[in-house]
Amino acid sequence: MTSEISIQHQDFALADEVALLEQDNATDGAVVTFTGRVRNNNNDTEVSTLTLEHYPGMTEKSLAKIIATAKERWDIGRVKVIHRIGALKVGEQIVFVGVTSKHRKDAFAANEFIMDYLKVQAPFWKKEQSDKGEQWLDAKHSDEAKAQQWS
Amino acid sequence: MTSEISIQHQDFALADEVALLEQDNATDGAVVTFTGRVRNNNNDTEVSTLTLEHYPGMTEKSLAKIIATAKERWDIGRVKVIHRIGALKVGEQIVFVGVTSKHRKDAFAANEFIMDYLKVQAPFWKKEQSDKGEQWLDAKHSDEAKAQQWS
Amino acid sequence: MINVVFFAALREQLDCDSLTLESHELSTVADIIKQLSARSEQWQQTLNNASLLSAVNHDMVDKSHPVKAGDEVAFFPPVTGG
Amino acid sequence: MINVVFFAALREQLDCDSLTLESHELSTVADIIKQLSARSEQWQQTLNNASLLSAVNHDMVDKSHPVKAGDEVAFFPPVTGG
Repeated sequence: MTSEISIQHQDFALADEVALLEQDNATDGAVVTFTGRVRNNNNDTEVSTLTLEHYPGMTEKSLAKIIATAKERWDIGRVKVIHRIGALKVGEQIVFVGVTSKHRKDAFAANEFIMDYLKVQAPFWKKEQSDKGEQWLDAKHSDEAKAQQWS
Repeated sequence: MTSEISIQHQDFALADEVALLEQDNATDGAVVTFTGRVRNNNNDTEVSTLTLEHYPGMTEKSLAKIIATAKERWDIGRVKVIHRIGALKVGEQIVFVGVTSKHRKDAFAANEFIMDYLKVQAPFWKKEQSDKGEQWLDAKHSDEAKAQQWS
Repeated sequence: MINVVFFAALREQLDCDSLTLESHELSTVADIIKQLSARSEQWQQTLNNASLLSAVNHDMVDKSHPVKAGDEVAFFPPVTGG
Repeated sequence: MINVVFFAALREQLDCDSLTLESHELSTVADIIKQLSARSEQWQQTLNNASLLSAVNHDMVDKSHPVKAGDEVAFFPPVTGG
């Protein structure tokens, strides 16, 4: 079995990831995916590049815990989380979450739960290069509030 | 611009659909997809084939209304709904919903809303060919209840 | 004239895809059901199923919905797509 | 020995990726913050930011969490991935 978690510099292909989730998996009729990409602006700043730093070891551990919690809460089948690191340009893919389930409700809920917790617990940091120079992004209070809605 | 709704016999490619949703769209950082496939069993029945019938004209109109409602309720960008008709084997794709947004919460909610309403309002019917013969599937009360949660 | 169409299990039970009715004397969907129910025990039973759904000109409607010449009226069981 | 690591804006502000501390006299994460804060005004300010997060052996913990020889203790700002 391929790993559920991948932290990588290289890009990924949505079709390949979904094919792996569906391979030899005729029981799960529902597949929900989330893909996050670099937007061209953030609070009226024209973004050119994002640089993603992470904490090797803790990243994998925190994502594994989030996935394990999702599997306890919902009846889901396979899960894949990919997060890219390094320098990423506008339009490039940053993150992928894929979840399969017999029930679409569980696939939607587990996928959103994993994204919400990834946002506030997984040790990644974004530095933005824009027309206003270079700066570390601030965490959003709305992300913290959104994650707390699951508890 | 390509149509937001496609009712078709032929299969679709997830990657192509997502590429169209993302093309020239650097403002929407979030993409959520739902893919529904033919499962190999349903209430302990071994399914071999599903045959999908629909009501041409009404199908497109009902889906257009559902998409319009989703666009009123959430801040979303592009939407694509594909539903296949005809005979489909186990593992084959039946339905695709793709939604882009600036905000992942809106993309998740709108996508699930569209699927929930498609399930109870769009005129499609499934006939199942299984080891127990051929029969039209019954609608699920749980689907009706799930759709009503949005109102 | 009113065009009436049937789908899925209903179409099979009635062994009928579509039919045409004179529109005078028919002012609601319920009137159509009443007229067609007189055809036989099978039609009576199928069209008076509590879960029967109806649409006029591609919009889902209640049985009290008005109908007029040129309308397309559809009858079908609860939908099961997706 | 306790290995201490810093990430993102914290690493840049302190101009330090990692350092090693003798573990005796250090029983909690707060003790480490206190000892390092004595280094300079910059360290004092950075490590006493209300939003500072800490982890011990890759688990997010409160400042009262115990530390012992062999632990890896990390300090970093609120995370911004995804």
